[in-house]
Amino acid sequence: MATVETEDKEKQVVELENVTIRFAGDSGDGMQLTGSQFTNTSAIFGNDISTLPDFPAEIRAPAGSIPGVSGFQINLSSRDIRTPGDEPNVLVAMNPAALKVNLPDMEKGGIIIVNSDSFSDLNLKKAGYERNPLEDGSLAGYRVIAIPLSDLNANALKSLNLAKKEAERCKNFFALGMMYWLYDRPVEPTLNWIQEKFQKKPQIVAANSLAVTAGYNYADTTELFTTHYRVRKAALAPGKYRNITGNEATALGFIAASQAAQRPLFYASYPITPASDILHELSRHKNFGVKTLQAEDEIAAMGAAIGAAFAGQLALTGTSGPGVALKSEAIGLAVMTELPVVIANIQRGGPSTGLPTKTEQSDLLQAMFGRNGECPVAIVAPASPADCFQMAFEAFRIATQFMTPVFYLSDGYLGNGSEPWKIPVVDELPRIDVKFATSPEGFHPYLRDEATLARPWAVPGTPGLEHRIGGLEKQHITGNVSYNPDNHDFMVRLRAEKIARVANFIPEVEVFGKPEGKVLVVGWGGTYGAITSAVESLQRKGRAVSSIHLRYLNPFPKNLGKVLSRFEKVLVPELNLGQLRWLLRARYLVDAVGFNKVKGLPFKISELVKEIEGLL
Amino acid sequence: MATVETEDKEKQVVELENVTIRFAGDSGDGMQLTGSQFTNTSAIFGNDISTLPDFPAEIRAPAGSIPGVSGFQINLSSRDIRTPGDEPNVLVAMNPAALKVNLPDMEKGGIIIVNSDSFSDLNLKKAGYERNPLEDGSLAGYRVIAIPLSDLNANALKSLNLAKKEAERCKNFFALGMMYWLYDRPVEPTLNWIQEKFQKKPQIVAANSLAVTAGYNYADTTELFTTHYRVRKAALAPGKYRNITGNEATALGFIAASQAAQRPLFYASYPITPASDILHELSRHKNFGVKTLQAEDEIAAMGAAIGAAFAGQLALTGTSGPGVALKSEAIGLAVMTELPVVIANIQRGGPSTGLPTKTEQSDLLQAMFGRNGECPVAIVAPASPADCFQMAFEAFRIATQFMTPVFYLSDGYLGNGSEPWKIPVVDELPRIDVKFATSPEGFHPYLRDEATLARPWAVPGTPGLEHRIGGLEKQHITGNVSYNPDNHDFMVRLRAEKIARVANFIPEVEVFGKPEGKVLVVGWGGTYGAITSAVESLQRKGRAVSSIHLRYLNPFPKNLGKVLSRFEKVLVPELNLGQLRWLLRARYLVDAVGFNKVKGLPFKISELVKEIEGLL
Amino acid sequence: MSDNGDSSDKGTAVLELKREDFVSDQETRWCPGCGDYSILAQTLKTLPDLGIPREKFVFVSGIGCSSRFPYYVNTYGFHGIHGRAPTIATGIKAANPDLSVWVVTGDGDALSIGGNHFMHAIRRNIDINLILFNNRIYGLTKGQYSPTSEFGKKTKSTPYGSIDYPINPLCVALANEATFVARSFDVDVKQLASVITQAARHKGISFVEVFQNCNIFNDGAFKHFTEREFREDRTINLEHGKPMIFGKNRDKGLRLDGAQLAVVQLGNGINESDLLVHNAEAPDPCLAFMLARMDFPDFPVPVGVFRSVIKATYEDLMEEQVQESIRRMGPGNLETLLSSGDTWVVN
Amino acid sequence: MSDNGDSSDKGTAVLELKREDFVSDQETRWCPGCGDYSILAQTLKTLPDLGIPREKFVFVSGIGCSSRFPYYVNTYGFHGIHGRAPTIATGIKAANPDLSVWVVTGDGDALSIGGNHFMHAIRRNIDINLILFNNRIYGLTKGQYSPTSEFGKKTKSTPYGSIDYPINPLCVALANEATFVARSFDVDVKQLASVITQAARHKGISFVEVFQNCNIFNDGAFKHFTEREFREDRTINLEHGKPMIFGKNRDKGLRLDGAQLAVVQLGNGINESDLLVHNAEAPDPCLAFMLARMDFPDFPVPVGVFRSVIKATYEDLMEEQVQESIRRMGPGNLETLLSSGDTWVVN
Ligand SMILES: Cc1ncc(C[n+]2csc(CCOP(=O)(O)OP(=O)(O)O)c2C)c(N)n1
Ligand SMILES: Cc1ncc(C[n+]2csc(CCOP(=O)(O)OP(=O)(O)O)c2C)c(N)n1
Ligand code: SF4
Ligand code: SF4
Ligand SMILES: [Mg+2]
Ligand SMILES: [Mg+2]
Repeated sequence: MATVETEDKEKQVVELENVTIRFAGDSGDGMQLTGSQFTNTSAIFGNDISTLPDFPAEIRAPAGSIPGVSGFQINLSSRDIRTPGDEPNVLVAMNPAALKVNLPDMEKGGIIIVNSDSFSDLNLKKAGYERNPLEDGSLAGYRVIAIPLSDLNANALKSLNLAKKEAERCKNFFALGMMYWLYDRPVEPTLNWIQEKFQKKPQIVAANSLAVTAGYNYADTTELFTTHYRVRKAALAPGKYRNITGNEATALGFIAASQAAQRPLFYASYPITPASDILHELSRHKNFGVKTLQAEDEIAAMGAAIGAAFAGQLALTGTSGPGVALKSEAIGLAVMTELPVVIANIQRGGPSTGLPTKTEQSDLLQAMFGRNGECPVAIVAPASPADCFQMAFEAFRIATQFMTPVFYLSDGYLGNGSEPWKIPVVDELPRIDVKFATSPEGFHPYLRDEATLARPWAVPGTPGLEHRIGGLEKQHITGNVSYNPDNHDFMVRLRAEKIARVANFIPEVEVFGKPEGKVLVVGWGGTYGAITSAVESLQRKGRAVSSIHLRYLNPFPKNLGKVLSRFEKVLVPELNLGQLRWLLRARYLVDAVGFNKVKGLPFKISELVKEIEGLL
Repeated sequence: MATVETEDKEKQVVELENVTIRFAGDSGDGMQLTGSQFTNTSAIFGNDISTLPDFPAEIRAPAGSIPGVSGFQINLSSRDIRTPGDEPNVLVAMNPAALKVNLPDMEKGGIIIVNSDSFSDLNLKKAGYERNPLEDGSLAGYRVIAIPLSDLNANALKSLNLAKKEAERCKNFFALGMMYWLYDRPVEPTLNWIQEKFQKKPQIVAANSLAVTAGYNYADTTELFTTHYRVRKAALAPGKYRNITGNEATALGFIAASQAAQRPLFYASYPITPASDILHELSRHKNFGVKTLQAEDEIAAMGAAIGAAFAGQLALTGTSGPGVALKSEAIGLAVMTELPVVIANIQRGGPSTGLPTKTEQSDLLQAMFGRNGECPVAIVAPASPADCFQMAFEAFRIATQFMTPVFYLSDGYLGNGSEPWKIPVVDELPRIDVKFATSPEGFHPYLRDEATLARPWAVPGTPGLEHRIGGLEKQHITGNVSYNPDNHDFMVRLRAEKIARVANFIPEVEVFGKPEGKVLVVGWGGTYGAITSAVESLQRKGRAVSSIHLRYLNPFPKNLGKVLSRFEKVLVPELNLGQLRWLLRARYLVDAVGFNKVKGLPFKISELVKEIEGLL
Repeated sequence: MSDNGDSSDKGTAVLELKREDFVSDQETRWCPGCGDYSILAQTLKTLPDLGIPREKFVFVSGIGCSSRFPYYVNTYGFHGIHGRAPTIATGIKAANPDLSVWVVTGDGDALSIGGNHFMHAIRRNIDINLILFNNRIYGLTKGQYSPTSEFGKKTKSTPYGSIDYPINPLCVALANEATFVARSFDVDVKQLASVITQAARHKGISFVEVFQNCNIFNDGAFKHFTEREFREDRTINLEHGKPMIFGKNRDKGLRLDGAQLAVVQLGNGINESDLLVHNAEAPDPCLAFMLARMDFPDFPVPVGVFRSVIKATYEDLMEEQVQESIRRMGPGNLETLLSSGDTWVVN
Repeated sequence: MSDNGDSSDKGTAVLELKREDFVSDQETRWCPGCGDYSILAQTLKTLPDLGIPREKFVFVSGIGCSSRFPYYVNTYGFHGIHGRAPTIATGIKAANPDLSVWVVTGDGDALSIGGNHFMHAIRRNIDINLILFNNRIYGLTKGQYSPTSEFGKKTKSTPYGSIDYPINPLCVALANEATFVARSFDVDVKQLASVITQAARHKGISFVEVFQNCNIFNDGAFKHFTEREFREDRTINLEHGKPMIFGKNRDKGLRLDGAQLAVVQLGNGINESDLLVHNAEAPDPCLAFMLARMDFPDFPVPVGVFRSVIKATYEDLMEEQVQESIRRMGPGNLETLLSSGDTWVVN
């Protein structure tokens, strides 16, 4: 952390290249809100940012308890960053449980700001503290700033004479205000947001606004803070930006695809963490012709998507791993009927119900093989929250161009995490040209396009194209049911070949770093940021390591084999036990080694650096 | 075919080493019955046999039509054989459609016996014949014996003055009788069978018996047959034998396991071709304490099996590929709760509904990876109809020893095919010792056995062991819900390790032939017979080829890697696009090549020989 | 943005449609004598008269003998997977409300594996015509008992008799407030054709149970009341606005005793005016529920239209929300959407 | 060969059981104020008095806030997967009829993804106590509408209001001839405890719907009839053999007008004898069906035991077939079985 000392009227300002802050408190303390406010303000201010919310387990836990702790981590920087940061430099802990849970992740010597009012015996007990950590010296290794947040906040709001409980609810805004001063950010964006959000509740607007400013002023005046910090704007590529989560970007990507294809989007889904937000988001945009159907279960959602695809819409279903398992029989039907359906899997910790609110990459092989029979589908996976937009768009581009189901593999980390997104210029978006069959002349439901092997999309309502499809094996061209042995063999290979040909219509993979060397790190999905940062830092040190990141998992980019062959060692870091590694080994007979972490958490840059160095 | 001429009173007898006969006719003609009668008689007579029924597509087709043709092929031999035979030497065709469908498979110069009465213009048209093949010389290449079967049969039954339709129904028995004479077999076994089967219908007993003997005598006296054939007893290992289909052997294997474990068998299933017969068979043996539950769907069947396993029974569910797809979420629950459940998948042609009545091996990767998360299960697969007994038994031995779900992968060919089975001596069957936890002393639901890593089986009703399990990640030892990152990583690896350790308790794979050489042929499942026969014939010619057959697919036998490494080339013939090959390549980085046939039909020995020779 | 398109203009001239136009080139593959043939025949007879161009029909099915149906109708068709036809049909209808969507299903397909979708399609009141071929057996898988098989039924899977109590599909439909509920049987072709026509004309979910003989695996399952000689005495055809009379001599009727139905003999004191008059349009489904539970021998087996009421349909409500959003916010503008929320510019 | 085993002898001495014996060591993780707490409390209060040793209880659940229930009861428990609890419970009960098997489920768990299993568990009349925590919302997934949410409900997934018509779980249960059907709500603890006890004592499927307040995502969903001040006026507690009276002053009642229920004011000419007398044991479920459809404001919301009839249970019938086979053929002999059919010997 390059720090530059400068002079300020009475308090000094320290310049930081980047800082990682974690807000932590009780589920009820509004930490997600506080975090995203700080994020937005920093984004608007011009920092590069990356965030990692950490929700408690699905069930609400009792106030003050360990399982009830909710966290939100932000990494802000004046250069471009790709991860929420390995270790928080600053922790804002609203209660003992929050301190207990998050302390182990802290940078040694980091700043810890706690609400001392919450360190009551009861809360300490709930958090499993025998003695008060603020007093027993156990925090000696950190710069602890204990503040009676509740009281200060209550006093600040006296004038409004709210009920105690009401006032208490604002204390997160007080903390936010303090942090704004500490990191030298404007309070206005948040004040505006409060204004808008609570329009109809002037009481609340007043209270929250007051809390923010009070917190800011308190920090400014109190002796507790001797310095504040400044993180300059980052040199991002020119353009219009917004902060966006992966799930938002995913929803927008699908809507953009629908606009580009000029076909309405049809989303059938059954709620499930962490995919539900996509349903919530899409259901708000019906004026784009989007239809959303909350189905009775995942099978029904898949069935409805198949029906909508048959009827000519951009059919989409979204879920997480357990839901995919349920859909798998119906996905087979979509493969046999060769209909364009996108299946979005926002992966979470498995197996079974597993760790529903944690992230994982363990559904890749399920997407590849999780159906009866030889049942190939295309698979794409975004690399970062913002990248979700493009890959969601790609999913439909491929689905419609090849008349095939396509898996879109995101995960909880990507879906809930956020980063600045350079808003694309609409006119520059690729077109998706969907052509429906219209003329009965020589029409056959299973006649194929020579390049893509796609069959025609002939939708009900079109005169003269009446035909019947289904799950039984199809006769080549006519699409009639066929039990002919040779036809079956032919069709099985043809369906495989069709997916293989997708490789002719996707970009080759680009090597980050030299095109050959000692170690090639191969990643996919949400690990992009950590891997690239780790590799970059080693490259800076002149080490012979490069990396590639696969956003197309099936089929693989055409040049993948060649790229792999140019390195002595291939390392595949994954948040699973080695699923991509398995595919690479089988396909290319390359002795890829894995670095596998299955903790429901993303990789840290440091652990990757260490692992890679081990191979160099 | 070594043929020896000998003298007979008026007709000559030709000795054959083996012969392949196919009975073919309309669904209504009782060909399956005729075939199995001929099979039984030959088996009892002492031949080695192997059969291949070929049902029409699930839906009944109109009489006389091509889709309505039903076939049954028998290979009988005086030496030990392993397949139903590549090409029929003899075809019995009850109508034109049967001739049309089966002619292409016939050995050139083979014998074709047809019921000339059925070659009416209408039937010829239904079969798509412009001209009568019996007259247009198109059968010149074969020895055609056209017999007015219907008339002859009707005359023979005159005395009983039955309705014409009634009499006509017996004509398959007339044909059977003829074949008995032609292949020098006794009619008694069939007469006895008729006696038993139709006890309550003396009319039918008389008619069918009369038809059989009449057919026999007709063949004996008519000039049409100048020679008859004899296939001597085969030199099978000493013991008591019966003819058995794979599905029967499967059901018996599960019952035997239940007896060996002294735990009742609980079978929950939803009917599906070709697995339904297992439900039918098991439901007849309730006096073994077997409970069978026809569930509302496959998910319910899996759920009920999980419940029964929790309650301490040998829990089994059976289905085919599409049903496995539906069960996959629940299978994940069984993995997380570590309960012993056997999932029998009698594979059929996929993807989707595919070819429901045809055989295929395309659900191996589904069994391996068809679930969300890292979700390992053990997988076994029988190699022949009779082997189904042992592998079904093994499935439960592993499931209970390791407290894990186990996939049992059979297929339509194994399930419906039959061969002589050396009935095991009950006392020589391995024991399966199931120990329930009983003492609260130091009991923990997820405490593990050191060797197998199995957790205790603590069944409801046991005082003091009350505990709760479920699909959320479990804390090591206590089994409580745990969201701890390190615990999750630990448990994911532990579940994988548990399955890996199964390898310590299964036999190593045996090489058929020399332990090293040029080509190693690797097979699994129902292809055993064809592969072994092909390899054997090449070995006889002194070629450097050996083979192994995997009955344990996950984990692989410990010595597999070493065995593979001792051959220059590895060929993996499969009735899919290369699923086992994929696993071998990924695991051992061996450049295995595939020979893949996806026609809903088993391999022919000849096509394998040709393929292997190509590599030698 | 719905798919209505302009197909209707260039659509097959409706008036000219004949039965033949709806016969596909696929040969029917049911067993000779199967009741399915009759249901197919009556459907083919009905379709031309509905005033709907052929290309707007979609027949969706699950798996089963009955589910082979779409192959034999020369319209758009979808032979789905077991039990899921209602979900596929829901997707089709919701995507394009302009289509006439039919589901053909069996007692196993609809009530065993498909029971949940059956229930939800009904409660959503989506405008689909759902025809259940009830042969009280699994035909395609060669004869296991089904959810509508009588208790104690001996089949391949239940050699000692089934031990689950049968489901009454009409009751389940009514419990889910189905807006159109009817019943017929394969051999009464006139009544069958009329029921199918009424189902087709009803806007909203139309559920029709058709008793269908499987002469291979469950022959004669219904003959005790379907056979000519006693059909009139053992069945009652419910007709809206008509008193509930039945019997060869139209001399028996149904009356309400308290909350119970009773069969009464007309004459000596009891006349038509004492009988219940069938009101298919009653908002309250309770009486229909009572009628649906009647069974031989205590009661005549009821057929005809039990219920026919109007309620906003799922696909219309969905379409309305889309149109309403467009009215209120204007047609979606992608540029605006992408740059909504706090944005900033980097130069 | 059933699992009854001999556990009962060495079983926990039944009589000594106290509430504490059923409290598990897991801390409850529902939101403060959640209605689930009350249902848990009443259940824990009930269990000790059932005369069943603790180790014979099994609580099975699906997924949802409600489905966390088993962790908080110190018996055997199975936290299953979403919607499938009835299938797991069916396996447990069929395998070992000696156990007391309970299913705890939510409105989404039981009626959305689990609707089919719900229906089939009921129609099989397997002896399971199925308690549905109906909060008319998806709690665990943070607030989407459920199958019991009122039409037009605005939720995260339906910002413009839901467009599917709600399911009435009681009607679905009755349509499937449930042998025990009851309803209660979280805040009426006495009535709740009594209903749970009766459900537990009933042999056969016992279905209990409990209105449960989700104070986070659907607060006050039931307060218009559950709140003290007008509870008596807006609900009616069905008691077997008692006339259907309700109201603070016990001055209102239910009467049958034709096939319709009507609320009448007692007094001036109308007295108790004119009112319906509740018969929970009526073989015919039609009246129960009518009662189940009553809703505020036209009618009081009915609670209590709607139906309680006796019918052979699935697990007993299954066990009987096993015993009967043993009686008829003798206990299975493996040797005989393996060598059945035509055999031959090779020496
Ligand atoms: C997922 C799945 N499970 C099981 C089957 C096997 N199967 C096909 S049709 C059928 C039931 C047929 O009965 P029904 O629905 O009554 O139709 P019917 O044949 O009697 O007309 C079954 C169990 C299947 N095709 N798919
Ligand atoms: C297969 C599957 N689909 C979806 C989910 C997500 N999910 C968990 S609980 C739930 C619904 C909960 O609602 P309800 O059953 O009413 O229980 P409540 O939380 O309201 O008590 C959903 C959709 C899941 N866990 N598994
Ligand atoms: S099996 Fe039965 S239902 Fe199926 S086609 Fe034949 S007769 Fe019809
Ligand atoms: S979300 Fe609702 S149902 Fe779930 S625990 Fe909280 S209050 Fe109860
Ligand atoms: Mg049926
Ligand atoms: Mg709920």
